[in-house]
Amino acid sequence: MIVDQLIDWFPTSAAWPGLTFIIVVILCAVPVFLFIAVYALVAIYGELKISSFIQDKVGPMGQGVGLHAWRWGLLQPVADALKLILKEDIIPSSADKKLFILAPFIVFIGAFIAFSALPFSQTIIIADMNIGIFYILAVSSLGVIGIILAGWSSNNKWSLYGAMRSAAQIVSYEIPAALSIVVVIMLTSTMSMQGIIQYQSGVVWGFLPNWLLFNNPFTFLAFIIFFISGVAECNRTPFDIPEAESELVAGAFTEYSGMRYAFFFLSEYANMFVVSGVAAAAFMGGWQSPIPGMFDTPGWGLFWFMSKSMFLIFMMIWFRWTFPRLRVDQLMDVCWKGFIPISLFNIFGVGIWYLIVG
Amino acid sequence: MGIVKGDQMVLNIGPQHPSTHGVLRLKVVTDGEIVSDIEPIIGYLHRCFEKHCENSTYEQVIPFTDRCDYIASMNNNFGYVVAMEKLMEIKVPDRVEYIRIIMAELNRIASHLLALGVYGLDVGAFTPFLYMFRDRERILDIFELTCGARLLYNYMWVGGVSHDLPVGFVETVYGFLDYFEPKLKEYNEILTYNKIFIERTADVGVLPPEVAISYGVSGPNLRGSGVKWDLRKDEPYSIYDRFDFDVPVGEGTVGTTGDCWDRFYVRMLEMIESAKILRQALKDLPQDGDVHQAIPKKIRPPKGSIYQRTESPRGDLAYYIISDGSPQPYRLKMRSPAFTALSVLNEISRGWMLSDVIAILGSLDIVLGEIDR
Amino acid sequence: MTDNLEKLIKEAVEKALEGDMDAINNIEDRVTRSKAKAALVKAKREVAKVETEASPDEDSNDSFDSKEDKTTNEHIAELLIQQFSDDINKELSSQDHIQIQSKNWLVISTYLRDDPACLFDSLQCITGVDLGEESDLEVRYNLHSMTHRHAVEIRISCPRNKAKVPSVESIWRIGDWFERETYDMYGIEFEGHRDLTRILLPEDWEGWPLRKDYEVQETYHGIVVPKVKDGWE
Amino acid sequence: MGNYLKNIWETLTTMLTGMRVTLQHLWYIRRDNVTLQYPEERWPRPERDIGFDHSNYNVIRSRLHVDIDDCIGCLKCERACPVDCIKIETVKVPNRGEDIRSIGHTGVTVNGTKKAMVVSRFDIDMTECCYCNLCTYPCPEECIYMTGGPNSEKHDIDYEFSEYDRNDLIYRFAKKVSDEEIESATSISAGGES
Repeated sequence: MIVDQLIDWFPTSAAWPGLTFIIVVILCAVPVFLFIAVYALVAIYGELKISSFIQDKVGPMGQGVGLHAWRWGLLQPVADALKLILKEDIIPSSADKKLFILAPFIVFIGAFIAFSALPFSQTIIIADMNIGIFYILAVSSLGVIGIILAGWSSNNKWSLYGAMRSAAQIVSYEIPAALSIVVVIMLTSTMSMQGIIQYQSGVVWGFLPNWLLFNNPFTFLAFIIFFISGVAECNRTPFDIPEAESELVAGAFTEYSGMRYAFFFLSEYANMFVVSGVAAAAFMGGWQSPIPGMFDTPGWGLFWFMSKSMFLIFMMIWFRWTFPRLRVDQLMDVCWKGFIPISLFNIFGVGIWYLIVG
Repeated sequence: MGIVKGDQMVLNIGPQHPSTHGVLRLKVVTDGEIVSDIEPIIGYLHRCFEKHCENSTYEQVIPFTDRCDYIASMNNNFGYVVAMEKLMEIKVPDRVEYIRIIMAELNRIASHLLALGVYGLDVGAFTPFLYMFRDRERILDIFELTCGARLLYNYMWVGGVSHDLPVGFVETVYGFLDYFEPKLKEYNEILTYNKIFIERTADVGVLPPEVAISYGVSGPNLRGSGVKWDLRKDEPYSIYDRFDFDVPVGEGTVGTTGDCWDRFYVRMLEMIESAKILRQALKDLPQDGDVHQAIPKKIRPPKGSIYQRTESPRGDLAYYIISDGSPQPYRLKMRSPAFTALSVLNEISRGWMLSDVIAILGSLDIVLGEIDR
Repeated sequence: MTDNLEKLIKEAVEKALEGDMDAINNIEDRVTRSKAKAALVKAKREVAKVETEASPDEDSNDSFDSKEDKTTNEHIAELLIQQFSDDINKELSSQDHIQIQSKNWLVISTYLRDDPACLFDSLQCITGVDLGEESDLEVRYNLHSMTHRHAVEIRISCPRNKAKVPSVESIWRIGDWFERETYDMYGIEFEGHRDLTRILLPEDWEGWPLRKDYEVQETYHGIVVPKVKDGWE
Repeated sequence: MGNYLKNIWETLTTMLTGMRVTLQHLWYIRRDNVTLQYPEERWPRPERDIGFDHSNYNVIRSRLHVDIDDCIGCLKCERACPVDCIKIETVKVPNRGEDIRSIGHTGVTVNGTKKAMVVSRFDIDMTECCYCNLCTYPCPEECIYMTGGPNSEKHDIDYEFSEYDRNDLIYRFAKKVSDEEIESATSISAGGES
């Protein structure tokens, strides 16, 4: 949407369409990057504080000279980021240098380009593709290549273990996630993100907003499966076996430090947002207001979308600080013996439901 | 460690690794994720405690015993002084005995809290770890109140204890027990009965009783295998025969008897039993009496030797003391329970996955200070 | 007055020796109380002295087979003498240990583990002892039976230069590590052990630290082993 | 199939129970909080009243301190130390219990013991001290003690002692005195008297 509008708006578009396109892409990419950076700081702060409160700690309580940040440690993530940037960049002597440098960027790109199809509000979406949700599913699995590269190029046994685990895990959990999205597509008959959200306007069961989550029991199940698979794709606890710190030290990222490690960190949080965003858009009505007919201007839309995503991110943080970690074969069991049969059954069920209820 | 085949890989877990509970190195031969052989390599913390003891007087040994099992220093002191008193035939006053029991059982709870919390950390649950440490902290406060030290107490002396109890001590411990007992439910809710935790630990690393006995495994690890054996009950030392408590054993509630979950849960139940002992001891604690009266002026045990076993939180802690009549021990050998527990690791974790090895190692609850001595 | 006090102290001490500590604690005057305590300690020491003199010395060879109610050690020793009379050193055994010779130790240990009267299924501890710079080394085994709940101590001595004892690793699995530890500290070789290497010390350590004639090396891997620290003479 | 569903049910219930516990802690943020904001809040020293005269008790194990004027150089603490972190050297004085002003030597302790030695060196290496408290018990003059506790009037409590140089943690309590100095000091005073 934004891309199209910008291209139309630029006066040069007729004369030099290629140049215009590049300018527009940069104009879109920079704000998205800034958004990710700021959001990551907020999410890290949230994670620190929420985990501390869950664990009866107090969390960060004031950083910086003279800037005690109202004694809530608001500048802690900034300090963390600064520390990571200023740290020495170490590349192991026996590492495959080119791939080692390349890996964090590939991981980040995978998370980054998925943002271009996320519908932040009625009007704010960088490109409303007609295959938007398919595009997100496709590009978000790009990250696994980066993780494998990281594990391989580090020339470290822990990294290799982490990378192999991660590859198996992400590839497996793609399937239940995609199958759950199939349920959505079946009901809405569109793959465009805005189309899916528009489908979810109105009221269902008399009082609930017509979100797909509440539409019928099968979609509810699909939402749960999609969200849990999403958690697994982000490598978050209880599915954090690729970087299981008590087993594999730091998994695929063992040898990384400084800015390169920060990129992995950033992409983890960006991935969390993508997963939450897609779940919010596909199942929780995206920018639709929870009270149908009220607060549905584009500004409120942005607010609703962000709060839904943030709620799901909070759920992920909550999971992380509650559960133990699964073992690698149990992880596969849950996916192949649990989620995939249920999501296949789900597709069948939704088909029947659609035929009967309509 | 045999020949490593082409598709196998040698992996060094440690000496610096988050979940080796100290400075332990495990040389693991793996086939993919499956572990085919483990060789624990120990000695990184070795400081020749026994040679130290030969060169120090009997009083000076007590601070060294603190540092062997630094998680349960009181119990280590206790074992040593029980052995020494038996060798010197000292009868200590009742009040001292009760104080010692209270301290030992408090430290048992503290030690189990650490073991269970760190076990949660090993299987990936961070929060129970901090909950348990929070409560362990209260026990350490009680110790600080009593003797001024939080971790390495040097509290029990041959024939007595170093400090008398402060005023209000009994109420403080009662207060702690009232606070602590409901917390056990919370631990169970967040960790013990969690399905993921059960999946990770049930049926994993099964230690059959006969293997455990042959390997000299003792304490909660042995009881986890279903053997009802507790030195406090079966060979009572000090005044443990005056208390009424149960010896919990593993029953294979969620898996096979002797699996990691059983070893974990036995510790959980033991904390309840320790609390029971504490309540009885606090009730019967003699109100006054000099805690120093039986301390001999000079510790010179008669010529002879003694082998005294006591039940530390990790199991069967024994001291073999040979005296030649001089103020320094001729030979002092410590039989550490964690040493025997670690030796069984290879036996029970072959064929499991890398993650399970961490879980099994955690369930054995080793302290490297005691293994390496 | 002083006579009175002395009498009081004497009475209190007598009572305390019988186990009634309150007799002393109830004395009101502080000085008298402390005097009484001192007298008590003295009295106790004398009692202990008498007892130690009466009780058999560690290496004494009398009182074997002489007492009515036997310790487990004596009972097991009798059993062993019936089976392996040549290997038991009757003179050196006493009521708290059995001294045996190293030659047939593997057979004896198998017997100890499997015989229904013994059933020592758990090896509690292996302690190496250096009996002095000129004398022998000794290995002491503390065995315990989970079935019969009795314990026994076996001692095997071996010459200092040629310290060799059969390994019991195949009988009790924990023997593996205990023997490695004893080897590590005393240099006693356990014959038949699968992997008799140092366990606590580094592989290239020189000497046997717990022997009485052990001397600390001057350097280790080129690092000078400090005897005195800086600024401390 | 029944087992399969039972498994799912157990997983859901137990996980929700766990989440309930953590949510409770998140909700009642300050209920069980034990963290101290260190530089502003200090660890509270346990209040200790043992109900009777406790001058022999050093319950707080902070830093070792020696009232060097009271030390008679009996070496009992040095012998008691299991890690040999105390080093004492003494020089005999000619006249027992006499002050030697020029080297700051006090002849009589607070308890009234006449000193036969000048303590020319009393070093405690706090980097090696294991805080076992064994040295404080045998002292006949009660001049070596852990700061704090009942001794807090004599010496400030100090938990956080830190130095830039490791050698600064070797506390040298006695003023260094050589034999000649003592000899000359005593001969002057002796000469003055005669």
